[in-house]
Amino acid sequence: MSSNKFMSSGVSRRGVLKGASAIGGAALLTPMGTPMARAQAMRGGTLRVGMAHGSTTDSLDPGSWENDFSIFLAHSSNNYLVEIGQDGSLIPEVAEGWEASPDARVWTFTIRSGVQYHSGRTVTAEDVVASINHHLGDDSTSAAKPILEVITEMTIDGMNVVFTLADGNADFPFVLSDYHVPILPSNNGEIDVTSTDGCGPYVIDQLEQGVGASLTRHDGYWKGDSRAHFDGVEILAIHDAAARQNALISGEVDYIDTVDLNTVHLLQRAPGMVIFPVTGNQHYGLPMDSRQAPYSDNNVRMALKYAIDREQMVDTILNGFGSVGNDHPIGPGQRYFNTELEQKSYDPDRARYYLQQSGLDSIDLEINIADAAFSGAVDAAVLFSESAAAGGINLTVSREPNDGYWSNVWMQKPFVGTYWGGRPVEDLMFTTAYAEGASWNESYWSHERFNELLVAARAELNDDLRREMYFEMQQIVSDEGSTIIPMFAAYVGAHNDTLMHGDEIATNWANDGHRMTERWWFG
Amino acid sequence: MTDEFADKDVLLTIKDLRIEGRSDETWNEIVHGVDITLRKGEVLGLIGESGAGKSTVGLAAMGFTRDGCRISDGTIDFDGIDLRAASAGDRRALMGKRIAYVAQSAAASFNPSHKLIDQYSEAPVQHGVMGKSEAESDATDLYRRMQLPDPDNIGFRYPHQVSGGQLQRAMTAMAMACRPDLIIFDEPTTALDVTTQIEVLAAIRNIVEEFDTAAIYITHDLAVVAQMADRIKVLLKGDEVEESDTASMLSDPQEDYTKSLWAVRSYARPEQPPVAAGETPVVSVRNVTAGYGSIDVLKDVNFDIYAKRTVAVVGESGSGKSTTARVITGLLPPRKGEILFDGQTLPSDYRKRSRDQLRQAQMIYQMADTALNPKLRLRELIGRPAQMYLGLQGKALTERIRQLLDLIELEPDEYIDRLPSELSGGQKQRIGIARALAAEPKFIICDEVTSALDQLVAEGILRLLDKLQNEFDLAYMFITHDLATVRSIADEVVVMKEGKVVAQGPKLEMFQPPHDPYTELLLSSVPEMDPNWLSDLLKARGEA
Amino acid sequence: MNIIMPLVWIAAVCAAAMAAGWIFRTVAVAVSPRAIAKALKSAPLTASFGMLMILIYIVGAFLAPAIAPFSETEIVGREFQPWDDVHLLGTDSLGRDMLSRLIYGARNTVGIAFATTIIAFAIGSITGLLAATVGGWMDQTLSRAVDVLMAIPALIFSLLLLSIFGTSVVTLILVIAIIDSTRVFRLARSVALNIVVMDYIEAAKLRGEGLWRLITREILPNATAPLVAEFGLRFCFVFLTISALSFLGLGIQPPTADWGSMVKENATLITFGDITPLLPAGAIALLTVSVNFVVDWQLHRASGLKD
Amino acid sequence: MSHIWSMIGKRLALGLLTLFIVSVLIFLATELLPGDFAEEFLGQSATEETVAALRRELGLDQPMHIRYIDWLTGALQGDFGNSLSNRRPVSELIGGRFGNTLFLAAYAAAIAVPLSLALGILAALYRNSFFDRFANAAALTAISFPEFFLAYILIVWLAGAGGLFPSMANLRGDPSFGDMLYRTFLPALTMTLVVTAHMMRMTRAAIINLLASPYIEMARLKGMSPMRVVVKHALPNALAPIINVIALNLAYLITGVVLVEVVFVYPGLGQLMVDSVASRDMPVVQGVALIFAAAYVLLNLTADVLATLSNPRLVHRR
Repeated sequence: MSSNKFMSSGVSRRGVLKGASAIGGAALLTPMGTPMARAQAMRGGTLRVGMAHGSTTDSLDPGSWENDFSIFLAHSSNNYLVEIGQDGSLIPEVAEGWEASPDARVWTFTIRSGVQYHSGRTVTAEDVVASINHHLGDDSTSAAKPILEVITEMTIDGMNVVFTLADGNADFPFVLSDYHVPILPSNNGEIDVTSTDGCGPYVIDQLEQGVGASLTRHDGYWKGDSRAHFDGVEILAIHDAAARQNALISGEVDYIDTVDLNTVHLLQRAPGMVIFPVTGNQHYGLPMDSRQAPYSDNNVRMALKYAIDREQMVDTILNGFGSVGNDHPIGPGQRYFNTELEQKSYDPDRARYYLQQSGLDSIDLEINIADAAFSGAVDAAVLFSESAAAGGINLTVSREPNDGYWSNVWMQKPFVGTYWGGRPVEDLMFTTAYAEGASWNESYWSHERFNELLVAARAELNDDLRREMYFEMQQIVSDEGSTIIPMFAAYVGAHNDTLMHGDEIATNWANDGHRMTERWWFG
Repeated sequence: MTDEFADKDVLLTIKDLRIEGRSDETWNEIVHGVDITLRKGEVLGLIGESGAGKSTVGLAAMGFTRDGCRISDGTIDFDGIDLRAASAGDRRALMGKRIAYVAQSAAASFNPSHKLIDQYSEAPVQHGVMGKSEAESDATDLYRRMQLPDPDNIGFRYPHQVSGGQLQRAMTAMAMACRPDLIIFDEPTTALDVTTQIEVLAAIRNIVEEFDTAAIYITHDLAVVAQMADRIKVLLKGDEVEESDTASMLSDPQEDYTKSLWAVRSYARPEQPPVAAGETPVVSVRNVTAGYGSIDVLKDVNFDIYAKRTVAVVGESGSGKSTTARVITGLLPPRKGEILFDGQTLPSDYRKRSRDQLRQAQMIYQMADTALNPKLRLRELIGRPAQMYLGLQGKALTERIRQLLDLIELEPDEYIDRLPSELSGGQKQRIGIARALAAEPKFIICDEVTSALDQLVAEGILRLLDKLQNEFDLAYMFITHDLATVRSIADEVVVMKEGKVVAQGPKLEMFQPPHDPYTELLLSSVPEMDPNWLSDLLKARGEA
Repeated sequence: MNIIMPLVWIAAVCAAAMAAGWIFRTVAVAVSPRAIAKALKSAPLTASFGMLMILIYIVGAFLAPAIAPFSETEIVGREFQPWDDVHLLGTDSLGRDMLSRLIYGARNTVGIAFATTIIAFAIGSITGLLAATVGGWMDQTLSRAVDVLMAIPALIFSLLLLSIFGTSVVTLILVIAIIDSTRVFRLARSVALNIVVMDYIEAAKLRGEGLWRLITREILPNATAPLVAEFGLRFCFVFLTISALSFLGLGIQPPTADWGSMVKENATLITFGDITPLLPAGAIALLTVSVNFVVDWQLHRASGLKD
Repeated sequence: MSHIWSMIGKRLALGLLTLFIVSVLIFLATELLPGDFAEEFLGQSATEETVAALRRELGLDQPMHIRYIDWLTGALQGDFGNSLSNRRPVSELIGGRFGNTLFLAAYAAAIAVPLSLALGILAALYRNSFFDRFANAAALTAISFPEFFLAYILIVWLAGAGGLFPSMANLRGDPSFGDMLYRTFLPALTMTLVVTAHMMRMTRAAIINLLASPYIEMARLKGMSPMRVVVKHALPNALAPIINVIALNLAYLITGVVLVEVVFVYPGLGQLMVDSVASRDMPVVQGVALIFAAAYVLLNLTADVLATLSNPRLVHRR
């Protein structure tokens, strides 16, 4: 296996270790794109989007981006080194291509020349380094700091940027696709976090945080006519689910994200309405603090895992827009999804059995949860409490204020709710939330074998071996982990039927990988 | 005098008027068939105690009933118009224009939000009699005739900027605005001081005569009606008692009830022996100067009150009578001077007085309505002081309450659990007395206790107070502006004016000339039954 | 738009309500002791209707477990089932029986609202009467404190407090009660200011009565009419506050059924013409109107106006 | 008139004191909230390191009283600080939204005040009639619906597919005044429904309260029509309580409509306040709270001045 000629056998494996524009020019995206659809794509119109999130306290600092409004806006006005394609593959964006050393520790990215910012300047290697450095260092407050900290050194060599990592990481280009890391213009090695300038498809004309943004197409966009078909984009923050629906029904917006799942079946009946569900890696979980009794006893955890009615949750909480989870965070669409794992289902008798194994007839537990954890979280907990009763588990639901949930409840109380948008690769997901001592190991879970496998798999370049390792890790998390993952939730948006998109839809994030402003058009 | 009007046209005919009032969700008849015939320019006096239906009948003469009343039978014919059959709009067209009304309290009946002259011109302008500017100049003219001060400008004041007597005259002027054929005067001088009353009576009489307006003059004061009316009709509880011309009614009343009304003024307290030398007064007011803010309302006031004696404090409103009472009770600590009780100095603030000191001085208020907590039953109203000061409980307390009710001549079984709202005015005032007695005090302040009552009822109260004084050796301070009351109950009199004592001494001395000029004015202003009294007095004063 | 039909409906509903009120009054007069019957006889039809409704709510609240076909929390079907024979009013967003939750909601909602209002009135009227009776520095201190509290918008204030102290039912009741009590304070104070100038208060003071007795026996009984009227409105506003708080994610703890939260939980349905969320909202509205009809009648009686 | 000026001066001084105490209270409350700005801002993705770095950067590691005094010193000099999250000056952040809030409040008040006065007067005039009872019941029904729910109902009726009005009060793109009125009609109508009942009932009660007065009887006895009696004679004397209740409701229109703002996506102060509380953005929370408190204080003061002016006894002393 030659390190620089490696080609993945799996579809989405393609171009991880080495990526490049196949031919360049107009055919730039052909291999990964959707040629049929693009042929029909038409220029024009102003896309109006209603987003469920967006707060007056949002900022332009990429390290602070956390809600879909910021992320959506970021992808509309910025480009990244690497794009994740609709099929989950890596597509070179600001980086023209990359190459890794055999141990996957040293990565060389070549910066595309002639990529223009809205201000007219072109992207330099210095900009790239500055954009990444923004998230590093002692004073960094960036949310991307933990994932970028693997970089120990960055050097510039003409249009190349060489990254040296602490450990080998076969998935490093995926890391650079993270939404926190757009390529921004720099000055003296620093980016300006108050500027809206970027090298993406649309120019931000007007931005009022928490209210909305107006954008117009970036004339000098390097991708030319193949992308960014709208003349302009209007993004509105509409927090209230009913208000969002009403805006769509009354034609005041063309697209809304996060449709209220309670009534999505009713929305479907409205004329000219298209419901747009995307099942990706987003999953909802109920982490238990594995250090604290009774959750330190795996029998109790197993009892709870069998006392939850996953089918009912998908039906009721997701209104069918999603799939059941199997207590591990890897989605069915991912490369190494364990297809051999037995699916757990609601079985109060087995729950009782496990409870008896830990020497109990019944148990009283409390879950602290808020809808901030995920939409419908409180209802899900109520459903859980109803189904768990049959297994001898008396679960009291304590609703917490949404406000302050993440700092005061999550990872503070022993049994809570959580959600994960999912990560494009297994390693990122496991490293972030399941590795021993990880900042976001929300169940304070620690498993020796799992931790060994995690490090080994990260640098393993043999695909089969890697698959085997990830299968085992999923098995471990599912049977011994301390997080109940009852469901994978689809991203459900809705739009009117004048809006068109390619045949394939990205599943890594909502809103076509948050790149719909670049990929969609009016028919 | 009836003959004087015999050949004039009949203006108003009321026949068999019956009016019902709503109480306890049922309609009860409160006026049982009254007849009135009134000719142009004639003044009819309607007289009777409260509850007799005087005002109700007077208003009915306009075709008007108060909320909660209705005319159930009879006819009201005003100058050929059947007021009962007339539509509301037709009645409104008459009211204010051809029939006008002068209310008892001008201060309450003028709208506080509008200037006098705007209220004057409202009726003429709205009824289309004259334009706004014409009405205003007419107002000035009438104000002048009513002898109001500064007639050119007084109309541009708000009601609260004008004194009570002036307001009453302005209201009479307002009633005259459309030169009506008939005016209903509803006790127009009852709320006024005697000295002011005379001016108002004179003004009213002049203007009525000048415009030859017919009037119904409602009052409970015989002496007043004697000055104003050509004929008098006496009502009792909604029934007619009798009617005749003023002279014969005064000299020769036919019915017992009328005779008893006439007899009221005859009550007089027997002469008391002089105070023994060296006796300590129960209460001494010494060199008291007191007031609110920077203004002195009382200036160096001195007087004593002895056991079994009644001191009447007289004067116009604003003369400092009630302030004196507030100083004695400790509600208003004086700036200078002191109050002695049985020779001991009392703390000037009531909050610093001992419970026993509080018990020894009690007060009876003018308005029983506001002096009795409307939500408490008599048992508690009377029982509370006995319970508090004397520590009575349970049976003993009930027994004491019953005794007190007996003392004030109310049947204990019937009244002990009533609320104040279930009592008549006189009964309420008796409860006020019982409450004061319950404390077993030595001294009682009676603040205008009879001024809100009819004469017959007032007389009962005075007799009761007198009886109790003898029984319990009480000392009374009697605040009043009514000299008739003074004459009947006082042993000594203190006359106050502008915060100063202008005269004081034994009653007999005070009622004997020569008087101090102010006392003279007060005394001469008390109306007398003589129909010519007002004319003579005005004449005398005019000459003086 | 057809404007006739809704009007006909409104007229029909009004007529039916008045008829129910009339029947209730007739029956109530017949079965009550004489003194009460006399008072009841005077009740206008609106007040009779109000009393009937309040009675039904109270009965519903007390007998909820006996009346409700299902339990409050049990999931008995799919979510948002339409109305049918089993689930007369359908099911809610989790598949719980709507009718049962409405009935249990009476118990929880009315209970909580009642407790809240009682506490608010206890605090507000005592401090208000105290301020008016004692006057001086006491009045100044209390009034200024209330000014400050009222200057902070109620909803945001309760949001802050609930975020600080948590969202248990007890905290919820206390927080709403304290914020509400500032409004009661103002009313109680202004009413009492008119009473303390009465002669009977002066008489009681001169008698040497203590402050507590002065307030409870002499002033309070005379301030009840306006306070009761305010009680009627405040009582109903508690539902709305709870509903608004649940809109912000801070209402009653699930799975407890309460009308305010139920409106919020099902509110989006109205967008699609499904009237289910109107039921809890209607339950609140009906109670509000009923309570205020009765209060209006009592006020009218107390005012002594005779028309 | 001088006593009115002195009253205004005294009340303004008291108002400033109120504002000061409000700012202390709000500051303390924000401090007591679980989590601080750094934790909230970084949210689910916070790590200890980044939280500490952010606190250092914003001076949140300073003791509480120092931060308050810093803020107060700035505020006294007219500098209300910058938003912690997006570093924009608070005055700029609030400015536009305050305008929006005032516009909507004024719009709603322009409908609600005349409407409730008219309804109140008519209800008093035809008291105990069917009209009175119906208006009363309708108004009570309106206020007993949670306001967000009222908003939904109005949207279903009047917006929706092919509806008369937009379901969102979107002010983006500098609309003309007329256009603004059109776009914000539904939120204004919702708020109107919320406040009308209270004002109407007070108007009715205040007028009826006076109808037993001797001067009302006098007006009737002067043959004035019932309408004139109510409007010319009762109303001017009932103004004080009515003005008070109007002021309270206007204050509510400014400070209490966060839910209406959310449902109609209207960028007003309420939403800003709730957002800032959620993120513990103290300078913004303080700024908005002070505006709300000032609005309350000023409206109350205005009400008292107007009530005084409406009473000749207090304007024209003897």
